[in-house]
Amino acid sequence: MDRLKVKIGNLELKNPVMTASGTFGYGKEYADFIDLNRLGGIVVKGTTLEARQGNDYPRMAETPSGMLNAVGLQNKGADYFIDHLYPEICDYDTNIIVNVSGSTIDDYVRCAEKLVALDKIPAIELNISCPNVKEGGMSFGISPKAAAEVTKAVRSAYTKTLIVKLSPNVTDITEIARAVEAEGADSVSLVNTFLGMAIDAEKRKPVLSTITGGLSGPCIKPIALRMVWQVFHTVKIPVIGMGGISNWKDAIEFILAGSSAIQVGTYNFVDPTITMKILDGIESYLDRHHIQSINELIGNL
Amino acid sequence: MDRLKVKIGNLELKNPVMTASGTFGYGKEYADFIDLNRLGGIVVKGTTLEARQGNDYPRMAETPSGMLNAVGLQNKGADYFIDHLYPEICDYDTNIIVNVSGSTIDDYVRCAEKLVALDKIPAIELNISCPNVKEGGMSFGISPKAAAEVTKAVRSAYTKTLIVKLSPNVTDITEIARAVEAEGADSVSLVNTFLGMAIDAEKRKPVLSTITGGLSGPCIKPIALRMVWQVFHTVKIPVIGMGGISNWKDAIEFILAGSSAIQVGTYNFVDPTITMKILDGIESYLDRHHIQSINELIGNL
Amino acid sequence: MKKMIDFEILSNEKLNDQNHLLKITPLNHEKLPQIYPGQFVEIYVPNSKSTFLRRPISINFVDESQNTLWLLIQNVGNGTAALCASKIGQKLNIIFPLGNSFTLPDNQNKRTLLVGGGVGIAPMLFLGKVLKNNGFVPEFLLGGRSASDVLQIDEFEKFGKTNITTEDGSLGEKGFVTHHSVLAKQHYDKIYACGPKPMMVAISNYAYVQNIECEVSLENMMACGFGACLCCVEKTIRGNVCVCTEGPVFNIKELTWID
Amino acid sequence: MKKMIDFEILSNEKLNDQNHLLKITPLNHEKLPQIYPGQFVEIYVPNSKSTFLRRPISINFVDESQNTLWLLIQNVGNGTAALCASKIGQKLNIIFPLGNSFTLPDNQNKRTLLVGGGVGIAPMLFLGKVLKNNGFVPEFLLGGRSASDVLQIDEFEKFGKTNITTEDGSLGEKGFVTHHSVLAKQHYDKIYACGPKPMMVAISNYAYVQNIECEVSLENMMACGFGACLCCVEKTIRGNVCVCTEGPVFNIKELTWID
Ligand SMILES: Cc1cc2nc3c(=O)[nH]c(=O)nc-3n(C[C@H](O)[C@H](O)[C@H](O)COP(=O)(O)OP(=O)(O)OC[C@H]3O[C@@H](n4cnc5c(N)ncnc54)[C@H](O)[C@@H]3O)c2cc1C
Ligand SMILES: Cc1cc2nc3c(=O)[nH]c(=O)nc-3n(C[C@H](O)[C@H](O)[C@H](O)COP(=O)(O)OP(=O)(O)OC[C@H]3O[C@@H](n4cnc5c(N)ncnc54)[C@H](O)[C@@H]3O)c2cc1C
Ligand SMILES: Cc1cc2nc3c(=O)[nH]c(=O)nc-3n(C[C@H](O)[C@H](O)[C@H](O)COP(=O)(O)O)c2cc1C
Ligand SMILES: Cc1cc2nc3c(=O)[nH]c(=O)nc-3n(C[C@H](O)[C@H](O)[C@H](O)COP(=O)(O)O)c2cc1C
Ligand code: FES
Ligand code: FES
Repeated sequence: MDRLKVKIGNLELKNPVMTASGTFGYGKEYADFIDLNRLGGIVVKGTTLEARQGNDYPRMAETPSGMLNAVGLQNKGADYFIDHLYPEICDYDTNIIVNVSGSTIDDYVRCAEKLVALDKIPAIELNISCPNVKEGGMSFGISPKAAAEVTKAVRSAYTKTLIVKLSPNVTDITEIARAVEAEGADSVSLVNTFLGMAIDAEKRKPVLSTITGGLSGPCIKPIALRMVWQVFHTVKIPVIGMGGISNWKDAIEFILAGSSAIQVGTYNFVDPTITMKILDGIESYLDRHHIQSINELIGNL
Repeated sequence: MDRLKVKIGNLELKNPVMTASGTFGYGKEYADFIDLNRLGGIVVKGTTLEARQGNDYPRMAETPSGMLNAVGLQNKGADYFIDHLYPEICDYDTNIIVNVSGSTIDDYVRCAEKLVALDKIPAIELNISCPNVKEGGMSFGISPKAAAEVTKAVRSAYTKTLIVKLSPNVTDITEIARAVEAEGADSVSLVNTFLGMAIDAEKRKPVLSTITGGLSGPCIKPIALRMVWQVFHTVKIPVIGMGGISNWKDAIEFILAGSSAIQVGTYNFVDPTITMKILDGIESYLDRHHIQSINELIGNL
Repeated sequence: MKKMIDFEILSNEKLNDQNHLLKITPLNHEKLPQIYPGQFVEIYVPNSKSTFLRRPISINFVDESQNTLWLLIQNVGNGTAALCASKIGQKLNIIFPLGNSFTLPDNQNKRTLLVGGGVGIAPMLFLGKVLKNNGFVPEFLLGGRSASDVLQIDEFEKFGKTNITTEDGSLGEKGFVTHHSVLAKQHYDKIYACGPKPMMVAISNYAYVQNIECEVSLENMMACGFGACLCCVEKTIRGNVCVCTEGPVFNIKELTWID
Repeated sequence: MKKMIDFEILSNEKLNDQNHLLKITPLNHEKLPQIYPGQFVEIYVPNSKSTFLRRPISINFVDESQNTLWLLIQNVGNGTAALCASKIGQKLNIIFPLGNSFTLPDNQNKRTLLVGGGVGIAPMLFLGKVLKNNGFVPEFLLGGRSASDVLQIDEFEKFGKTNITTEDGSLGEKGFVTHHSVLAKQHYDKIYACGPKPMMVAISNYAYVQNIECEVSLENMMACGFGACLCCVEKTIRGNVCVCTEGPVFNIKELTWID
């Protein structure tokens, strides 16, 4: 099994298959369907310093090969996570990573400070790219300067593996990637959702309560793949790729484009066992192509 | 039929249904399938000052609900268009609009100068957003300053209706729209394709000869719709919306988001009669909702 | 425990222009797990190009003797159209059983009324059976626009008295369910309702005013159906909660519908 | 004139593990237009979620008496898998006839060899018929990896002598088509070829060296199939040209394959 091992900074994953924040709850939602211990990592729902109710219903619209969401970081806050959720999930034999969201630099820092104390959380993923709440972080993700500032502040508070999650809603994603690398991020993950919109033609109204929402799913895969490839050729830190992955072939493509690990998001809703199928598919790909270690494939286009 | 009439600057369209450049050849490719005279307008293939061979094969990759293309502005140049294609198509009872592409401001200007002399070409669409050729214009489309410069130069050479076609590969599309409006564009059309990529997992190679290509089709619709809505609320000039339109509902959504007219691109390949179905669908929508004029719907969310 | 398994379509009966009844059984013949009335399934729709997400459908009936589930499907868009068009022998991948369930009254003397509007009658059939099996005397009140919209009357009559209203009066009493004369003539201790939101709001208001226990089943838009996405929330007195896990059945006291 | 019309599937015959033969007729019974050998159709694949674009498929045969088209389909991905799985009576929306065609030799004394590799035999059957109907004596050379890959042998034999090679020698001569002994024994004035690119390149080189007229049919990736997208180009001595309109058949003199 060692041939599937990959490293994200100091963090070792038993395999490159992770789940994307906001699509996998806290893992336990999927425990009936799959063996969570087989995953390389689980990134839990976006967590903020204080509890949030999220946006009003409707929060979802189906789109061609994808969906828009406007959940808006509904969560019970960092303390609730630490007191109630962490104890429930910390014994899974996989890496539990917390996706940290916020509105101000201070929010991010204080949330990171609370999480650094948790033994079994080896890493956080800094969500500077949520398009779904005003001041929900996306403003940090679309300016190199703001992205650098929040990374710098969190870096000084958080000593373990720091992954920064990038927004695709930018002219040049490599610029943002470089900025966060320079401030000490151990890895970048990309992409978060694309800002999109849905309209109900009959009612002549936006479908989502927030008018716009975040687009995810197979529809975004070609753009996400291009961005991963660009970022891989720009930074030296490991890249975690995601955006529309729905089968093992997609996963291999993201790895070839330069991802050291991949995250599966929206497709978990369609097939809650998809991560296991992807894992099996990667293994037989390695067999078929006589590849000793998945690391040989990373960026090897 | 008057209730379908819309205006783009001084240009009157008998209805809002146009076809998108590069997906409809010179119109005649579709003459076996539909009555071209029923269209509001036809935007012909991107035309450059000199002939271009385009990119090497392979130029195409299918994607979930869409496709990537890397055609790269293959065309026989402005003179050939004027001498051979224009005479063949200028008598259709619809608006023939030429999509003008180039690598330098001078290219654009000289091409526009040639076209302004053609009686039956009432407008050009300035393609500052082609992602598929080095120096293919996209660099103009992703910087407000460059977009303003090329618009200004062409504006002074071209006296008829000037439409500027925007790239979606930017952080803030409203900024570009504002810049070209300030330099005298009569209209903006959006969106061109998104920069994407496809990889052949088995061969471990990019699928396209150019590595990256332009993503189009229903997959991009939610993002395109959001951009049209943003631009409509930013500029005063009419907006022409496109990006993944594949049925009358999509067309109505783009109109509600703020499009005075719409263009159908990739879906023409799947159903070469789709423009007629969209036209019929819009008409029965107006009937069903007792709407006197399509103009009542534009931006009426 | 939730499962994802393949079912086989045993029959597809067209009930009227818009509605089909599918009877399905696990492909590998495994025994159906315990299912509670009000629970639903999430179906992967294989034969619709434009249907990306699964579709949530109520469990209309569980026939333990045949090891079958019944699904009542109304064709309202591409996904349900494809399900209605599906053929005998076809495979359907299904996640189930999902959601909470209706709760039974605390003693058998309590009178229950099960109200269904349109395809919202779906969960009421299985609830009726379970009530009856547990010694209750369920009574039904079914509504539709006209006679052809009122489905499965024969089936309902197996489990209890079945009252009908139609908006055009073509079957049963004329008007909305809330105007049916049984409501005036008879006292009920508990009302269960599923159907279009305006109908459920009307029933909820009626029950609230009459101080009758009332549970409604919601049909919020869902992406996952099992608590992972937080898309299906309903605003309750406890804040936003997921309809797919804490519902679809809610006691009206928890909702913020009543003015 | 190109048309877009619905066809009905009359039969779907499985020829081997990978290949199916569909026979289809216009749904409204209209008479098929004039079709030339080498032309192809673009099929909308209704029952495959991941197939967005139409799929180009050669016209294998035109049966004027039955008003049917034959399509020989090799299952290589989701789109062709869905076509292979399609049922009798199902509707298929088709754009046709597309592309140029093979050209007949200028006089009937010219000997022709029709070479097909794998599913590339598809257009050769109809070409054989047209040649024979026009007084030529077509001869066939079919190749495959092993016996089960060589399809429609009976059909080909109706129109001319049919030579076979297989890579494993399980049928006909062992080796590649270019090594078949007929090429040494017999002089041909014109060769037609369709199949995997390496095979066509080998045939082209052979024909070039022997100074034999040669036409090949290409299978470049297509988005539209009727000249609108410029995606399907082949580099020729005239520059990049569209395979869907100026091909799929090319005289090898126009191509840049020969070293
Ligand atoms: C718990 C639950 C139980 C349900 N039980 C039944 C049932 O027994 N029988 C039945 O016919 N229908 C039932 N529905 C509704 C059914 O899920 C929708 O009609 C179906 O998803 C529409 O899909 P479509 O592709 O046909 O239509 P679409 O074109 O997607 O949409 C048509 C309409 O259906 C609604 N809708 C679309 N997607 C969803 C979704 N994922 N969740 C909820 N609503 C949606 C939309 O608001 C839209 O107005 C239930 C819904 C829920 C949430
Ligand atoms: C003029 C022409 C005639 C053809 N005739 C036949 C025929 O008679 N019988 C037959 O079985 N096949 C024929 N093909 C090939 C057939 O079109 C492809 O096998 C089919 O499109 C693959 O679709 P898929 O979804 O099954 O596979 P995909 O998963 O889409 O791809 C599988 C493989 O097929 C190739 N392919 C995919 N899309 C296309 C496309 N649009 N055009 C060409 N190649 C593609 C890809 O390179 C890939 O390697 C023909 C192709 C052309 C261009
Ligand atoms: C319903 C939903 C909720 C999400 N919530 C979060 C979140 O809380 N934090 C975050 O960083 N990303 C969030 N995302 C983005 C995903 O983690 C992922 O970046 C994106 O969906 C692209 O991957 P996919 O196409 O595989 O889904 C969410 C996505 C969805 C669909
Ligand atoms: C094959 C192809 C070629 C294109 N060529 C051009 C072009 O020459 N000039 C241009 O401005 N846009 C070109 N486009 C972009 C389209 O005009 C349109 O902006 C884009 O495809 C989005 O619309 P759609 O999703 O409806 O296709 C091309 C698109 C495709 C698919
Ligand atoms: S539908 Fe995903 S949480 Fe309810
Ligand atoms: S496939 Fe579109 S031009 Fe040939």
